[in-house]
Amino acid sequence: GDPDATSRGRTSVSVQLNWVPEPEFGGFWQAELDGVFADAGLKVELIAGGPSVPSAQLIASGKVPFGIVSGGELLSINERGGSLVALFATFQGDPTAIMVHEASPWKTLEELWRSDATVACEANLPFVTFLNRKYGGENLKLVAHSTALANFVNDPTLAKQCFVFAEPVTLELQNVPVRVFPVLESGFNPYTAVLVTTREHLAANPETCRAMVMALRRGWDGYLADPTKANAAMAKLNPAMSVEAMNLAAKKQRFLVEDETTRSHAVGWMTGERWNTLAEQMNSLGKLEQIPDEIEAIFWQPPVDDGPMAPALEDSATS
Amino acid sequence: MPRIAVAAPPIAVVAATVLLWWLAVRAFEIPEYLLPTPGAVLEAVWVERDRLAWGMLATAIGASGGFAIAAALGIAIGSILGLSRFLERGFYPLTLLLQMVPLVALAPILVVWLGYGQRAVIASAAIVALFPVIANTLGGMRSVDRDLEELFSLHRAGLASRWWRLRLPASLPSIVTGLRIAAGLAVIGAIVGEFVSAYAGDRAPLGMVIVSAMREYRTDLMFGAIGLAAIVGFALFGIVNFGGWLLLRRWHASARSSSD
Amino acid sequence: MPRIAVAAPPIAVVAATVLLWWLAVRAFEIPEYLLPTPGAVLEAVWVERDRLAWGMLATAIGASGGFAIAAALGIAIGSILGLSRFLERGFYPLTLLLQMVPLVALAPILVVWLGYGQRAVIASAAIVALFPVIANTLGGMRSVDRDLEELFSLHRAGLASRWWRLRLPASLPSIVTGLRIAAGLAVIGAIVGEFVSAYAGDRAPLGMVIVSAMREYRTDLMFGAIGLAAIVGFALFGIVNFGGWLLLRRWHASARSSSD
Amino acid sequence: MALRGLCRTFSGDPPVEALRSIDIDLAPGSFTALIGPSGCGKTTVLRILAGLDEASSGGFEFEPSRTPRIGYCFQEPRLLPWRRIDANVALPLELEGMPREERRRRAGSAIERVELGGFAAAMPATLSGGMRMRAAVARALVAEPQLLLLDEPFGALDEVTRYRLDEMLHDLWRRDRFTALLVTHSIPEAVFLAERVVVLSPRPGRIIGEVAVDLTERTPQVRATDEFAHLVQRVYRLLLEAMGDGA
Amino acid sequence: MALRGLCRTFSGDPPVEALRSIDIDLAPGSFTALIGPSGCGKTTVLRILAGLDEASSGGFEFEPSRTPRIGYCFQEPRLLPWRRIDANVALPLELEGMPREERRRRAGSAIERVELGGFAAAMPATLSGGMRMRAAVARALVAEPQLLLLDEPFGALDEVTRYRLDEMLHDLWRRDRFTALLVTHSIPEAVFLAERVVVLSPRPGRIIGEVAVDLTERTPQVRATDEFAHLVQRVYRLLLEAMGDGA
Ligand SMILES: Nc1ncnc2c1ncn2[C@@H]1O[C@H](COP(=O)(O)OP(=O)(O)OP(=O)(O)O)[C@@H](O)[C@H]1O
Ligand SMILES: Nc1ncnc2c1ncn2[C@@H]1O[C@H](COP(=O)(O)OP(=O)(O)OP(=O)(O)O)[C@@H](O)[C@H]1O
Ligand SMILES: [Mg+2]
Ligand SMILES: [Mg+2]
Repeated sequence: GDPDATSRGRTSVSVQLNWVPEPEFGGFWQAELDGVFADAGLKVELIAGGPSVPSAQLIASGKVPFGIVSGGELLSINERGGSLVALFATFQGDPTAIMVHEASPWKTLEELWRSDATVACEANLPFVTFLNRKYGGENLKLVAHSTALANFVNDPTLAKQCFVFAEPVTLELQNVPVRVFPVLESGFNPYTAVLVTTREHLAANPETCRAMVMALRRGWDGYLADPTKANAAMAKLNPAMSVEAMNLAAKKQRFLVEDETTRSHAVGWMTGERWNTLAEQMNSLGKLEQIPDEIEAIFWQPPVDDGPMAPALEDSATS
Repeated sequence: MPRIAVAAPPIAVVAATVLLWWLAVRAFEIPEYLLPTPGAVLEAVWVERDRLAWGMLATAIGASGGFAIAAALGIAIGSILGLSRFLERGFYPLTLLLQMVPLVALAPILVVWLGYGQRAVIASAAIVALFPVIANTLGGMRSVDRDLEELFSLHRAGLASRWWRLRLPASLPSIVTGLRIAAGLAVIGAIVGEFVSAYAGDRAPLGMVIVSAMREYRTDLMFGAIGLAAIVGFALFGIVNFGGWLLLRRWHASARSSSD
Repeated sequence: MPRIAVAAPPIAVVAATVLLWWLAVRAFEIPEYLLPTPGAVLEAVWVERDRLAWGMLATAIGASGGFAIAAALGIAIGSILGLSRFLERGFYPLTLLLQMVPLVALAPILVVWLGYGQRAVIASAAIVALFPVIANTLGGMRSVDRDLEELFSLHRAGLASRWWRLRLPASLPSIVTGLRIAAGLAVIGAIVGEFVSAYAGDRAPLGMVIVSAMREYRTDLMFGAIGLAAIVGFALFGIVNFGGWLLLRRWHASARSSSD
Repeated sequence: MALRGLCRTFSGDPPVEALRSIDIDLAPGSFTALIGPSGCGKTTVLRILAGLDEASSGGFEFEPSRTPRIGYCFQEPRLLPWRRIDANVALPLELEGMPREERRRRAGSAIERVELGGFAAAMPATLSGGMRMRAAVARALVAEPQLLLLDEPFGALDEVTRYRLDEMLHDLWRRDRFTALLVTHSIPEAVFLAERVVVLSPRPGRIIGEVAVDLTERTPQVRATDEFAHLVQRVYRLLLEAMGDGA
Repeated sequence: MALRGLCRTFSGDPPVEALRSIDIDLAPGSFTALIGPSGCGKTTVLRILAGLDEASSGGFEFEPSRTPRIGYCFQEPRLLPWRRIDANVALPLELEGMPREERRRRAGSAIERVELGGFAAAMPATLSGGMRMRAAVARALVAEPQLLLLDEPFGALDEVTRYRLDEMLHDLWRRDRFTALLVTHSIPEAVFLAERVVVLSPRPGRIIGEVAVDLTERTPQVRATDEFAHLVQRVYRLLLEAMGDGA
């Protein structure tokens, strides 16, 4: 860290996360701990979210300058009066998955989806409609999805929506063997955990946005190299998740964060092609009325070799 | 009072509210993902009418089932606690506990016991609506005129007779208030119960419609579904009011059609 | 009655409940992920005591703030609706509506207006707790002895004087019942408000602890947090009871230390 | 102030005709007693005079002056159960906005007057029936009303106390000369206090007759005089007659 | 049945000593009247006899037989406001488990007896004060009690109706020979009805004296006899004396 960062005056910004502190936000904590945010002239406040926290609306309405939403959410909310711009996509591969008990008969997602199983998931989410389109799913019984794991553990025939690095890890540590079917294998792979801001904020504070993205990239690089420091910090803030669980989760999510794209560009790198695919898929699923004309307009990212991070003081103050 | 005068005030107030809502959306340019216009809500309800009608039916069953259970159990428990200060002190806090446990936390247990679907929804509606009935029944029982109690003591009336002939009728005004509260709570209890324990699909209850509309930022559909759920609540509320009026109009001040 | 006799029944019942709980977990071999043992819950609370203490403080502030607002607003609104049947018919349903809109649906508007953290939590606690206070205040106002109203008419008492000297004291027993209900609802409203607007940091309120514990499969911690929230509710409930007793003991049947 | 052709029928099934064509003049400073069988409409007359009920037809004429300050002692005590006796008695003063000290003084002397000294701080529920009723009388007197309406104020008192309070009331009336209308079931009380006794028939109440009381002096001793006994007898006969043709 | 050395002090601040060392014998089939100043503890005696209150010291001795069936007419009507008059009157029968038809018949005749015929279907709130009180008397009489406790039952009635109901009560007592204890403020009523009039002192209530009433006949005409007037006078003097030394 930089001891007299505050005396030099840093731009205060806050980030609305969409869940409580856990490895999916590792880059943020790493950037904070390594002083990367400070170097970038940022004073970042991370605000935890939860299953019912209206993160997307808060960001879209300008209450917070930055936040985490999913790609699908970004497209939906923009169609209803929002103007969100994606800056950084944490996951190249969507961590959304369906888990079943190890002892259950289903060996693939397709098998499961064609069966008459009971699946606890957020019905009507694009991926569910996508799977229905692809595999039928007429016999499937969809039931309410809640954050609680108890029902899944108790019912060996239940399947449940999850994040590959979250619930399965928890269950593994509790010796409940599960099988996990990542949804992306079906061909539906939206950006998840996308850092966004509003178009207005981006236009008024391009330097702050740039500094934020650059810092986050470095944060993630550091976290991928060694997550233990950040995990320890996050575990302090999240009484329900142990450091071991965080370390395990960090390991599991790694292959979703890194791929050829990130290796050739940077962590969090997005392509217009991927956004376009998502928009088209959502449109054909009836979740989006029109595909945005200019797909580039919904995401913005500074080039990889954009020089050293510059202090963001010339931007109008944001908080 | 002519019938029109009974219906006019709520209709006028509802109309004024809708107008204010519409004006607010226009004036403050509230984006659709926060608050839709009344027109958009109506349109969404019309477009999705089939699905919403089924949803409303399911939610109505859940809410009224839960309401009925809460009413019966609440009056029974309140009456029993009213028998002695000892019972009251011991068990009243326990019944309060039930109200303070978030449904999401109870849901797994409910689902394990009752399975997904209507039964768990009815149970959660009942749990949420129970305490006000207990509290108001107990409040009523505790306020029974001591002089009338003496009349019954004098004739050595048994507990059951005293309850049926004295305490229950004397507590009715208070119980009706409790049931009014329970009517609204049963609806919200059913909706929240549906969030955590209902079946999705074509005939999904309104709670499911609300969550999925919420996830898609379809505020128009969401508020439409909430409005329909509220209609269920108003119907229950109306039934309570009418029943209370029938039982109380001949003798109690609260049911008189006052001079104003 | 000696002080010990007041405290004994609830303690006995709580002890019996905990014992039953423990026995049930043993006897039916209820797995921990559904229902932990009392011991496990206590241990989790002890291990996380620092964080939970801060969480409890935050939740207590949210719940009591919401409770205070609901109490003040509810008594005011109930009293105003009590002025005329016309107002009652027009606005009573509207106040009911507030109770029937799920908080998650209101959350975006609430949080966007009020910002993060405590203010939105207080608002949601108030919204959830408001209606029972209104309903019971109105019920009390409607039940004021007509004969006493006449006494005040005779002396041409103004509205304010009549309210302060007649209607409010006469409605107190009913209002206290409403506040009892509001005490529990304010806690659940605060918890749900925290689900919706939780603010980060190591001083996370209990609602956040509950949410993350749920996904992390820590039922022990979850029930511990719920228990602590319930203690906040009991404290509010106790304050209401004590206040009600102070105000009513000299004249109302409900506050007498009865013969049993 | 006067009532002219007052009728009152309570709607209901069947409707109850309580009063039929009542005419009463209440000259300022006069003391009138109203006597009649139970349920004949005496209370209803008082309520209409106080503006608490409305005539079905006919009605009343005021002097062109402002409406008078009324003291009303209802047939039941009607005390506020949450107030001590002194606060109950002081209520009319409180509603007038009188300062606390003055209020306390006056309430105290009204309480003394009805022989409730020592119970100023008691709650209504701890008093006997007769004591509660006396507190209600004190409340009716405390504000020095111009029109005093008393509905069987001393019905729950023993004869000795009753006589004493009758005398107290008479002295007060002599001093302040308020207009008074007293409903009572005690004919000697009516004769002792009133200048005029009006007798009503059974329901529907009509005026059967009046007895003018022209006692020169109203000391306790007057009760033992023949003149007094004679007046009591006249009222009693009128009442008997009324009940004879009504029942 | 008898009361021996009955004392009753109500706790409070200050405590109120209501009764001091009361002895009363209630022989089976006797009719006793209790007279005393307002607030002297008459109601308290009745409540203790009925088991609604407890003596602070002393107490009462029953005949070794079973506790009697009590009819109690409270000082206020105490009707259940949600019941019609007939259902209110029938309440004691209902609590005894009597079949509906029989109940209705008996309640009807009790209502007739207190001259409330025509108001059987009325709600209590629509009756006048005297009518409500009469309904309460009907309720006390309806179950043919063995011990009848009456607390100023006719205080709210006009004299003519009151005389008629006195006679009704006397006839009933002559017929059924229940044990009766009557609290009244009307000395003529006490003398007309009771075999013995007990006079209490002001609070704390002590027995000041008793007057045995040995009228041979109790027709309406007896009220006009000298013997009657003499008895009334004796009770009145006792009462005056009581109040003289108490107040
Ligand atoms: N609110 C009411 N509704 C219907 N009837 C009523 C109402 N109030 C009074 N009555 C009827 O009007 C008649 C006269 O009642 P009121 O109270 O004036 O009698 P009263 O002369 O005061 O009798 P009492 O001496 O018994 O008090 C009664 O028959 C009663 O039943
Ligand atoms: N519950 C109570 N608490 C305290 N004091 C009481 C209570 N009940 C009665 N008293 C007191 O006891 C005394 C006697 O009361 P009681 O009602 O027996 O009088 P009473 O002879 O019936 O008078 P009245 O003729 O006015 O009805 C009164 O001074 C009263 O203040
Ligand atoms: Mg009357
Ligand atoms: Mg008495």
